[in-house]
Parts: sequence; structure tokens; C-alpha cells
Amino acid sequence: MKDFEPVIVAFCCHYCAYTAADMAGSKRLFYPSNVKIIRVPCSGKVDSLHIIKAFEKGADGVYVAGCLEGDCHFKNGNDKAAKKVAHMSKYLEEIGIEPERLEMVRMSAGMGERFAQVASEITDKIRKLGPSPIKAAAA
Amino acid sequence: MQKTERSQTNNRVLVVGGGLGGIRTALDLAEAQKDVVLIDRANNIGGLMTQLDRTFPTNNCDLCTLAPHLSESNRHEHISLMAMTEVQGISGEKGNFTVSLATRPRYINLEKCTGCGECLQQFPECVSFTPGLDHRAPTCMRYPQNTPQAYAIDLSKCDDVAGLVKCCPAGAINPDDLGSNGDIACSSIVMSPGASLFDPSGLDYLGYSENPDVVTSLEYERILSASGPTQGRLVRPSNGAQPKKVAWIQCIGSRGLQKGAAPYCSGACCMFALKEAMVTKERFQEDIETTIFYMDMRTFGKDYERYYERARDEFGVRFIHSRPHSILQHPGSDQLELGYTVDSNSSLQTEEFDMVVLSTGFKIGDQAKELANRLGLELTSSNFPANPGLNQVETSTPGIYVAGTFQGPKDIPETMVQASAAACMAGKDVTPLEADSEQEPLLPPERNVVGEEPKVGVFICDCGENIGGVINVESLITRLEKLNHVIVVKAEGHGCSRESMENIRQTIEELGVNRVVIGGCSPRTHESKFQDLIRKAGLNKYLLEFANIRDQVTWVHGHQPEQALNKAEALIKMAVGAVCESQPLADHSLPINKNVLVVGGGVTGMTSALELADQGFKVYLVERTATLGGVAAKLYRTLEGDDIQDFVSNLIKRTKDHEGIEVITGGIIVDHSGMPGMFTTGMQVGRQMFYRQIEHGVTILATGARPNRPELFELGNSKAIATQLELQELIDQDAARVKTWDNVVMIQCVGSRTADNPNCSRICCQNAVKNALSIVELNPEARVFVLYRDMRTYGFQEEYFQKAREKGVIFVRYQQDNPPQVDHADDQATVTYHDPILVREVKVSADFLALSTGLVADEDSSEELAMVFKLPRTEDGYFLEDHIKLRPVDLPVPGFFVAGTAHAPKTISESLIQARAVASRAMTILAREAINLGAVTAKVDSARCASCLVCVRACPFDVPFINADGYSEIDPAKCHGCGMCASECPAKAIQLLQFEDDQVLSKIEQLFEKVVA
Amino acid sequence: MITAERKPLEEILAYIKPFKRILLLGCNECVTVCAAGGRKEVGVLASGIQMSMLKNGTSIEIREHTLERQCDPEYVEELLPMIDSADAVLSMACGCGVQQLATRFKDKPVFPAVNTKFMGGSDRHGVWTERCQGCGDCLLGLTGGICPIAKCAKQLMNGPCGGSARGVCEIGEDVDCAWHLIWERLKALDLTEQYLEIMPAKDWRPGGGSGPRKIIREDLAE
Amino acid sequence: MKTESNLEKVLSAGHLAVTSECGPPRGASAQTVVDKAKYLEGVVDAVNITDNQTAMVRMSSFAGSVLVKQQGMDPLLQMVTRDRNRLAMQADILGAYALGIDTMLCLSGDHTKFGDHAMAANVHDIDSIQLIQMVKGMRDEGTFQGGAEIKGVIPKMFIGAAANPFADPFELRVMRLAKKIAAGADFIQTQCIFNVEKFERWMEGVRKMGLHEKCYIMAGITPMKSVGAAKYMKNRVPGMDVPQELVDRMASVAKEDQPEEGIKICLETIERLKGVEGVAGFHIMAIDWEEKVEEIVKRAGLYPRPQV
Repeated sequence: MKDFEPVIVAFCCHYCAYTAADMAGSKRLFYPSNVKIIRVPCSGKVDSLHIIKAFEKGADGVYVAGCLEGDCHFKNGNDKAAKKVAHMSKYLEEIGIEPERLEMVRMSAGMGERFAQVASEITDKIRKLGPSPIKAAAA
Repeated sequence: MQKTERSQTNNRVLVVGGGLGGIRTALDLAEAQKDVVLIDRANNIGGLMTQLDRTFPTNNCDLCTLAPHLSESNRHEHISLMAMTEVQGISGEKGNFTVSLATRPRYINLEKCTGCGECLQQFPECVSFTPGLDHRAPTCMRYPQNTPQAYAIDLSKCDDVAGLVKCCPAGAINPDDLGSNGDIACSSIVMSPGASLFDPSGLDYLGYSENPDVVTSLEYERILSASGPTQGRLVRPSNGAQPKKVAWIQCIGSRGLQKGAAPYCSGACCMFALKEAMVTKERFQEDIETTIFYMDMRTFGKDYERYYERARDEFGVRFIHSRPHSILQHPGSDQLELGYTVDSNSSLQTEEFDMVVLSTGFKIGDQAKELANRLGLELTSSNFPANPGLNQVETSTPGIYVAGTFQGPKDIPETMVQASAAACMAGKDVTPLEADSEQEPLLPPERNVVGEEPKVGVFICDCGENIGGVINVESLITRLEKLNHVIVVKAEGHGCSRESMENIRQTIEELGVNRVVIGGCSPRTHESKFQDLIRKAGLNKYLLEFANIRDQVTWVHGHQPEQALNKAEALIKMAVGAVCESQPLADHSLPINKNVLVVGGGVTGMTSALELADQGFKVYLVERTATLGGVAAKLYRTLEGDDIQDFVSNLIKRTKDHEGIEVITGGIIVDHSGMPGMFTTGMQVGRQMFYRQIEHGVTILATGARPNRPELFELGNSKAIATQLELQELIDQDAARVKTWDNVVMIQCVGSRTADNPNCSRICCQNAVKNALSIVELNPEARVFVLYRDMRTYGFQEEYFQKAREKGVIFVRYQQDNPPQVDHADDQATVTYHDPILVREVKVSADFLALSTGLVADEDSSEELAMVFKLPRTEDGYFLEDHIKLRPVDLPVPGFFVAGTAHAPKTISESLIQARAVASRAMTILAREAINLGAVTAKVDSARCASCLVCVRACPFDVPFINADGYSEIDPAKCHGCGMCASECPAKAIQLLQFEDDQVLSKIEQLFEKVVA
Repeated sequence: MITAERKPLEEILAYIKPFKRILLLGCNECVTVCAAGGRKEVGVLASGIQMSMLKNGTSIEIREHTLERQCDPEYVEELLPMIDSADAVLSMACGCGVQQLATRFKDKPVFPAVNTKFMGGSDRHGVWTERCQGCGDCLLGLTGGICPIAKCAKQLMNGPCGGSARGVCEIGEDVDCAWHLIWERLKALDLTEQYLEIMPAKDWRPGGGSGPRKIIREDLAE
Repeated sequence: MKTESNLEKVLSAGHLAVTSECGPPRGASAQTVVDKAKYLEGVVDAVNITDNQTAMVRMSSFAGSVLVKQQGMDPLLQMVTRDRNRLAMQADILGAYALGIDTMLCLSGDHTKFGDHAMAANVHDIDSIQLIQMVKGMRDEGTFQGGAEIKGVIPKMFIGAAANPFADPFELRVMRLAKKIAAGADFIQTQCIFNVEKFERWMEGVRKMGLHEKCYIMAGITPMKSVGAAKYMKNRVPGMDVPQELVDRMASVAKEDQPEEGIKICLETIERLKGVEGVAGFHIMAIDWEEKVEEIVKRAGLYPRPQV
């Protein structure tokens, strides 16, 4: 699949990753356009159902980006998000979707470089994995 | 130069210095409905803190915590911000100052600049940078929340002025900018321009100027920082290799230890070094060794001792009690050799390190000194503004107040406290503005859109070249026009310009648009602006979605215009999907009860009460004992010599006489309900335990701490053994007896910094110094021995410590595991201790043994109050503030504040500062007619609720509860809007408004519309 | 409360393989509380099934619905308008609910999507522990309010076996020794004398084993 | 005398009794049982035949006991409540007594989790104390547990129970013994004793309640074959208390000398316990090392066994 362009959903916490994404912008750090951000007030707001629906609708990859350990504005939303991601990864495996397509990442608002780097790495990874089996089956 | 008259009225406060403290002062005043002019020399506000990587004791990145304060200060209607501006001169007096200001040219029109950075891209050399460690710092906008959100031009470095002007897509560059001079009238002035850091270049033996691997602690901070010159990679400046061994040397430029060093202690460097060492260890674990060379570890702040213990015990930071005397680099070696001696061994030790960090202290720089002179402020010998009495924020000139490191060396929490206290003082000199009189023009009524088919208007900014330069906005519009529910798509140039905003408003009104999508920059910076716009167009402000097609599309996919166009289309489609699901929401607001409840009738409580009552608020001051005065009533003099008895009795008299204060003694709080702005608190009063209720808008806790009296060192078993508190009474009341003493011993840290009570009591070292000085004054022949673990005479107290040493007071260090031994007779105490210099036991027969027993939290009252008010406490029983750094006197429950020793041990003048700080914080609430709580709150659908308690348990703030009907209930006034309950609810009974499931799922659906039909 | 846990997806898929239209039913009682079969899990499972089907090249129509309580007939009546358009019902309720559906809709295949586990309660957020085995003859009054039948791995009624160490059962570090707990509690209540009494061999009849147990309240039963 | 049991005779005559054990094979070979038992002939007063020890399937304790009896020796039938309900157990007791078996040990048994049938149900219709009660009821009242009368010959079993002085909670251990005695235990075989000091403390409690006068307490003794075995027992076997000093002592000698060191430790233990008031005998569990029992008994001065 040479011209495969993955579609990746990134649930980004308003206080860290979303700001980091803006910062990547103001620093003009290029990264692949495959990542589409959905802003949430806290990564802890990301619902298992939203993650699974993203895959059902055709996402090739999903990641949740929350604050660094101990930095959550709401105390522990980032840690809760990480647990949900781990739980849903197992479920994806049951369904027959590579669990690597779902990931939790952490960064602070100042980490524009990291945002761009994560976006590139995850895009590369998903590109190598190929289209999601769901999308492939539906096509 | 233009000469402009900036204002006629003087009903405002001038705040000089836009660092953290200045921002806090300005925000406090503005929230109390008072006008402020905030000026700063630099291009942007933020000060020193924006250069820090992480801050103690939370070791968090501070960008995210500071940023909201910065943008808040820019938006605030009562604050006018003037960057690149300095004070030239002053005339007039309190209530009516005239200050002349000079503003340097920025060569950029702030009204037009969008912060796009095109100028920096094309003419990097002309855009002025802010000095970091590296001259090639990537941008002069040090961080994304920069305020003002604009660059500055250094015209002297520019060869092609015409080219530069042309490169700006917004036409904001104006080479003819001359800057401006002008006068401003104001009633009071708060000075918080900050301090400078000691420059160690002059100290040859440290090799700072020659050796790149010797850095100051701030430079090290920049190296660690993700936004610093190395992007957070810790490397040796000399060779780019990762260091394996790093040493910190404390007290550089402080405590009079070096040539040119200040005589005082800089107060913050010990914690600063601990933080850097811990962060370093945290990142590199076993790969790196960290060593701190110190004189006294001064971790005297709230819970700081614990931090020190963690550094030592959990992180393995090594501590050496020594003052290194040289840093050498031998020819051919790339290692730094530290030479030092330790207590028990007089021979020279050496050890090699890869990097050495100099913990440089604060000093008043020439600019600040000159500024103080221009204002006519009296200065101390160290060039800090002299203050006339117990109120640290006052100066020799009435109406001019100081805060932050300009007042004296200190850390961030203390700066924040002083900043609020200064706001309290300065605010007294101005009258608040009628909240509604000059408010926004009348808004049209909100159109009822419920039940209407969504009619979405999409407005796309090209933001000059920022968006339009990468994607073709016209073809984007063509693609979007076919979308379901979209009735209009328009390009709007610079959407945030006045003209475009007006166009958008007209389009909404003319076409009956009932949902709006803005395709442009980030909602973080512009959402509220467009919310206001659609509200003016008669729509509820929550019927808006943002598609961030600049920061997150064109700026980052400039190399792939086609993909950028596709992504912009996708993001806008998602926004359209979400906005169709959005519903009008009401901001929650509550009316404010303007009464204040102050709990605790010590000096702190009385001072808070008086400050608030003076500004017209009704105060109930509840004291559980029968009398006012608290612990201070037992004190006689401060270290600086102020008469406390006199002060306290004056304060009591003023409090009792004040019309606005109702003093309730013998009052015990028993119940409490309500929400911020409308609390009801019940108490039992007097011997009859008569029950009464008080309604109030805010609550201030000033319940104090209790003098500790542990049964250690034979305390209580001999007349010759007593606490420092008792000693100071003897000194004042029975000088004749004190004069007869030949030998006096003092033991520090009695019952503090122990396993039972791990924190430092903060006040004891200066107490010991104070009493020791009094004793040698009464009897110059007396020999006073102070046995200590670390002398913690921080800040200006250090000078008294030095004075005591000069007067012959003997200070001997002891180790916690080898404490002095005490034997007693009825009128004598024999103290045996290990002398680390003599390396042997020494026995002293003392006429008096004073134990520095410090303070402990008053468990009785604080535990009960914590339960009644549902407030958290620290492990050792003090009330726990909301944010240890930035909100040190705000409690986590909105509407509650803490001051004085109920917060942590502190001196009287420190307590008084907090007393004024809480008054200021309280006024930020009391000045409003209502509290707006926003609309992003969780809402329970009781028909679906299974009462499973998941929300109750998931909420980080304990807001949800199962109500009398048996369903979960979430009080919108308390909800913080994180949405964790919504995401965990197994019955899908909770929605977080503005981020509802339908909105999120609709975004997903729109994104994949093509993939699965 | 009755606790349950979702079955492996594979097993669920095998049940519903022959069908085209499925009614996926949650229950808003116990299984919601233990995060096994409420509205949210229904949604998550529906997505999982859809994706698995799609992957296998088939498709299925899933209608999601959650009843207030599947074990009561009146609530089940709510399904009348939708039951005909389903070929089979997949229930995320406990065994009680599944059987209620099977009894009511005689010609409709009904499958369980969860394994019903035990009667228990939550220790903390996300952790549930068995507390009762429904033996029908409660002896908690004699054991300090801690049940050795539900909590002792050997259901010992007269004290801890020799495998109890530091309050932990020999079965594993995460299992408390029930008798250790009972003993601590008896001590706290000053009832240690009670321990010395030998508890006689238990009459297991009230615990069932003679067909479904029944409770009939004469004053209420019609 | 309550029974015809040889063990009861030895104990009631005031001799220090000696028992040892023989684990039936995991196969149907009678010869294996006979061979193992032979090592113990004339050396002990009764031979424990274990019942699906460590929850692994083995030849039944009942059959093993019969085979030992056939050799003219005195078997001690072990019975766990894990595998059978009260009907099956009472039936076996009748059968065993009919075939000349008159001594038994009542246990609850290791949990199935530890064996090779972890998936099996743990029956535990009754617990070990209730089993003791049941056996005593059969003997002294002549009734089944359900209340009906036993017809004809009544099984007169000498009833043993186990005690673990080392398990937690320690303070409950003496009381639990008291409960077993109250239920009807005639003799006790304890868990292997390595921590002698702790055992002595337990015995102190036993004496304080006068339990040693109501029941014969036989101290459990196990020789350690190697330092590996010592460590295994210390760390892996639930309810065992092996002090670190013993492990170190085993480790301090060369590998080939370790068996002898183990036996020395065990002899020292026996010697010390002989002096403890209330210790009525020794139960020597030489796991997979039955051939050494004779040597131990002889070197401990417990040989020859009294004829009563």
C-alpha cells in the first residue's frame, strides 16, 4: 500500500498537549498532517466509548495526550486516561485490531518539539502497520 | 518624541514590574474592580519565572500554571498593560501621584500584530531576543503564552527596513515608531520590579568566567528546560557531553561569604538547588551523581524540610557541609576539581566534577536602585527599600508599596503573598468602580434557537499569509459549501480585526445563522473574543466551535499544501458536526453576600478584619477563647526590635472599636453550609453555648498554631530549663535575673525536624539569635552557646546572626543522631555536646538552658474546622492551600482563605503580610455582584443514573453526591469541569456541557464520513 | 449486589454468528454498578461486535437498549415494540436477567454476554470482592460480621488452618485470611470467648441444591 | 483406654511415642507401599498414611493403610475433609475399622490450588474440627453425624489432629488446639518444628491451659536433606517457620556433608524437646527420605520401641 495515508485521532488535553500543539505551530515545526486533534478539557474526559467509536468509524490510529505525571490540572485525569487506554488496548486485541494502534502519550504545554515528534512517530508507526483492519474490511 | 497625556483621573494604581508578583497585584486589584496600569521594562511580562524549568516543591513545569495568569492579565478590562516602559520621575503624594513614564519604541503596532512570526522567519537578526543562556535562542517569544502576544523589533540591527516592513502580512511593522513619554496620575504605586542575581564573574577562584562548565543556577535551569537552548537535553556547555557528576555550591553572593557578596541570606537558593538536583536525579537516575556543598540547609518553608529529606533519602542527593574554596581545571583535563575542607578534618579534600552550579543569590541591581532613588525611597545598606515598621510592604513614602524580591530576597509563594498584600494596601487609596456603570454596551436578547434546524455559518480567516499563504481559502470554501446544515461559508481576512468581526456579526444577523464555526487560530487565545462576538449578534455564546487551522494546520504543514487543505477541511467539518449538536448554555452565577467571617482573633485575624472593614465590608471575627491577641500577646519584641505588646494592644483596641467588625469571643464553629458567595456558618457562643448563625460570602481562617512544648531535654524539670518563649518573657520582665547569668545554652530544633514533627518551625533560629543578642546586651560578659543543626536565619535575619557572632555568641553545630545531653539540678543545667571543630565532647554548666521548641499545628481547632469546612490539611495538621506556589493563601474550597500560622509557622510580620494578602484575595470575590462559574460543568440525567457512586469516587474534587432522591447530583458551583465523571459513568447518565458525547462523537463521525458510509 | 464480567468477545461472537439482527440489552442495576453491562458497556460491546463482524467480512445489525432492571417482568415488557425486529437477544445482565428474557420471549434465542460472578461489594473504585455465598443460614452474628463461608478458601468454620501467615491466606498474597480478620474483630469487640465455642457441622440445605430456592411472603404473594 | 490402638497403648504407658509417615504412590503398585513401610518396621509405633497429600492424586489412604496393616504394622489413617462429604467419610471410617484400622488423623487438607487438580471443587462439607467431632460421636455415642444409631460394631478410632504452632495469628494457635481437644482429639501431631523457641512458647501456652494433660502432643520433626530443601521449606511451604540461622548452618557445610548436618539438627531438636513438659512423642516426617528414620530413631535414643 504505497499511497496509504493513515487517519489518526489525537484526543488532546487543553492544558498540555493542545497547547503544545499550538506551540509546535508557533515554532513552525513540521509534522505529518495525518493527526487530527480533538480538544478535551482533560485527558481524563476521554471516554472508552469515544476511543472505540473512533476505530469503528475508521481511524487507523488513536492516541490520548495528557499532562506529564503529577501535572494534571485536575489531580489525576492523566493517570486515569492511561489506565483507560491500557484497558481498551486489550479490547482492541480481542477484536483483532493491533493494540499498538492505540497509545497514551504525555507532555507539558511547553513541549512543542515533543508534540511534533510524537505526531511524526505515531504516524510512521501506523503507516508501517497499514490501514486499520476495520477500514480495510469495509473498503 | 510624542508627548501624550495618558489620563486625567488618578483613581488607579500603578504597578511597576510585570513579573509574577506584579501580575498578581494587578489581577487582585482588577478583580476588586480597581483600575491598574501595569508597566514593565521588558518586551513582554512574566519576569524571572518564565525562565524556570520546574519549580519546587511540586517539581512541576510552571509554564502551564503561569500561563493562565499571563493571558488573564492581558484580557482584564481594568488593566492597561504597557511593556517596554519605565518610570522617569514622580511627584505628588499618596492619593495623588503624577508619574512620568517613557516607553521605548517596539516598531510593531500591537493592534495589528497577530504574533505570526513572519518577521522572525525572514529577518531573525532584527527581532530582538530575550537573553537566555544561548544567543541563538529560538525566538524572543519565550513561550507560547507570551503577553503581549507580539514580537519586538530591534531596528538598530536591521539593514533592510523596507523589506522588514513588507514582510509583515498584517502591516504591523512601523519603523517610524518613536516610542512615547507621558504622565500618568495615580493614587498609589506598587513597586515589584524584582531583583537581579549576583554575578559571580568577579570571583576568580570559582572560574566562572573562564570555564563554561561552571554555570549559575539559573543557567543550569535553562539547560534543563524543555523550552531552553538545548531543548531540555542536559549537556556540558564545554563539550556537549552528558555530565556524570554535578556539584552545587550554595551561598554564592549571599551571607557575606565572598568579595562583593550581600550580607543577607537569599532565602530561596537552598530549595532551588535541591530542586535542580532532584530533577537531575529524576531524569538520569543512577547515571548521574549530584552533590550539594552547603553551609546551612535552609529549608524553612512549608513542608520544605520534607522536600529536603526526599532529596537526600529518596533521590540520593549527596550533601557536604562545606564551603569549597576553589574550582580548578588542570591542563589537559576536562574535569573540574573542587577543593574543600570538612568539619572533622582540617586537611584539604578534592573531588572532580563535570559541572559545577553556583547557587547565586539575589541582589538589587543598579537599575532597580536607580528606580528607587527616582521615587525617593529610603534604602537600606543593601539597597532594599527600608520599611518603617512591622508592615513589610510599606516604604518610607506613604502610598508607595513594595512586593517581591525588590522588597527582600524570597521565593515565589512569598512573592505571591506580598503581591496580594501590596494590592490590599494600594487598593485602599483608590475607590472601586461601579461594576456596571461603564460596562459593555447593552447586548441584544439571546435568540431562542432550540428546536430550529442548525443553520451553520462558517467563517474562515486567512490570517494574512499565515493561513492563506499555505492553502487556497477559496477552494476550501467551495468544498465546505456543500456540507449539511451549512448555510454560509465566508473568507474573512483577519477574522479578529474590528472590520471582520463586524462583517461576521452582520452575516449572522442577516442570514439567521444559529451556529457558528470559526476556522482560524487557536481557541485558547481567541475563543472568548468570538464568543463575545456571537453574543453581540444575539446568539448564545456556546453555539460556537473553533477549527484551529492555523497553529495546527498551516503553520505545521506548510510543506504539504494539499494535505494542509485536506486537513483544514476535515477540522472544519468536525467543528460543523460538533456545533450542530451544541445547545445554548447558561453561565452559572451566584449573588455574593458581602460579609466576611474571620476565624481566629490573633494578630493575623485582627489585621485581616481591619483591612476588610476599612474597605467597607462587614466582618465577623470569631475567636474561640475569651480574649483577642493569640500567641502574639505573649511576645515582647521582634528581632528588629519592634514593641509587640504595644502593637497588639493597639490592634485589639482598633478591632473592638471598629464599627464594621463584630467580635465574637468564646465562639466555636459547629456547622457550615452553602457555596462561595453565600455561606452559612453556625457557632456556639459563650459559656451558655448559645447557638447562632452567620451568613457570609468568604471565610478567612487565621486560627494560628500552638507553641510546642515537648518533654525533651528535661523541660519542666528545672527552673533553669525553659522554652525560648519563656526566656523572652524573662528578658523583658526580669532583666535583673538575666543579668546574673554567666553561661546560657540554647538548643535548636527541639521537637522540630524530628520523626514526630518532621518540618522546620521556621521561627526558632531568629528567636534564638534575638534572645542571645538581648542577653549579651544585658550582660556583655555572658557566654551564650547556641547548639544548632542548621542556622536558618533567612533573608535579612542573617545580618542579626552575624551580629550575634560578632558579639561573641558561640554557635555550635550538632548532628541529629548525636544530640546534646542535659543533666539538671534545680537551678543549673549541665549540657554536654560534641564539638565538631574540636572533635570532642564539651561540657557546659549553664545558668539557663533555653529550648527552641517552635510551633505545632493546633490539632484541636484545625482538625475540627477542617471537618466542618471540608478542608484538607497537611500531614502535620496545617491547612493545605490550593496551589503551594501560585495560590498560597487560597484554600482549595473556593471562598476560603488561610493566613498566619494556621498556614505554617511564621514570624509576626510574615503573618501580617498574609493577613493583608487574604484581605486582598477576599476582595476579589467581594467586589463582584455575582460569581460567574462558566458553563463547562457536568450534568446528571437522573432518569439514567444508577446511583452507582462511580462519579462520587471518580471526581478529584469530591463534588458529586447521592441526593435525597437517590440520584447523583453535581453542584455546578463546585464542579471544576474536568469531565472525569462523565467519562467513567457506566450508565452514560452524565454529560459534560460543551464537551458532550454527541459533540465528540459527531466530530469523529464527520472526520470519517467517507470511510464508513 | 450481583457482580459480572464481560465474556470474551470470541465466545459472544460464536453465539450470535447465525443471526443478522441483534438486540443488545443492558441492565441499569447491578451490572451497571460493577461496570459490566450498563449503557456504556453496551456501547463498547456493540462497537466491538460491529468491528469483529466487519473484519470477518460479515455484518450485523445491532440495536442497543438498556432496561432499568432485567430481572423483573414489568421492565422486560418494555421490549415488546422492538423484540420482533431482532433475531436474537444478547443480554449484558446477570443470569437472572437473561433467564427473565428467555422466560418471557419463548421463541427468541437469548444469550448471555457476561459471566455472572458473585454477590459482593466494592472495596474501592474499580475493585469488587465476594462477600456472601447465600448459604441461607447466616452465621455472621457468630463470626464478628465476617463470613468464613464466603471468605475462607476452605470454608473453615472453627478457625484458621495452618497456612495462615501475616494475615494472608496460603492461597495467595491478595487473599486475606478470613479467620485472621474474624479474630482481630472478635478481639476488638472483646468477644474472643466466642471463638472457643465449636461451631457444629453446617446444615447446607438452606443454601440450595434442591431446585431454585423460593421466598414467599404470604401477605404479599397473590 | 478408649481404643485398641497400639499408639494409644504406647502413649498411655507413658513412653515417648514415635510415628512416621508413608506417602502412597501415584500409581496402583502395592509393592511400593510395602517397600516404603518396611523401612519403618519396628522403628515406629504407627505409620501415617497420607490422604492425597498436597492435593495431588495418590493411592487412597484407606487402601495404603490396609496394605500396611497386612504387613503386620500399625497404620494411621489420615483423612482430609477436602475431597469427600460427610457420607463418604463416615463410610470409609466404617470400612477401615472393619479391616483393622483403629487410629486416624483428622485434617482439612491442602487447598486444591496447590495440587495437580487445581480445577477440582473443594468439598469442605465439614471442617477438621467437625470431623473430629464426628469421629468421636461415632465412637463414644455410637451414632452417625446425622443422628442415626450405628448398627452392630461401632468404629473405635484413636483420634488424632494436627496443629501448627507457627502459623498466624500466633495467639490463636493454643486456643485452636483447645478447640480440637474439646472436639475430641486424643493426640496431636504438630507441624515440623525448626523454630524450637517459638514451639516452646506455644507449649507454654498449652501447659497454661492444661491441654497437655488432656491430650498427647507429638512434636513434628523433619530432617533437612540439603540447604536447598531448607530454603524451599523456609520460603515456599505455607505455615513453615525455618529460622535463617538453620539455613545458614546448612549452607556453612560442604554439599556432601549437608545430609548429615540436617540429621544432626534434627537430633538436637529431639533432644531439646524431650525436656519440654507436655511433649509426648515425636512424629518424624522424612519426606522422600524414609530410609533415614531408623537411623534417627536409633541415634535419638528412642530405640527399641516398647512392646505394650
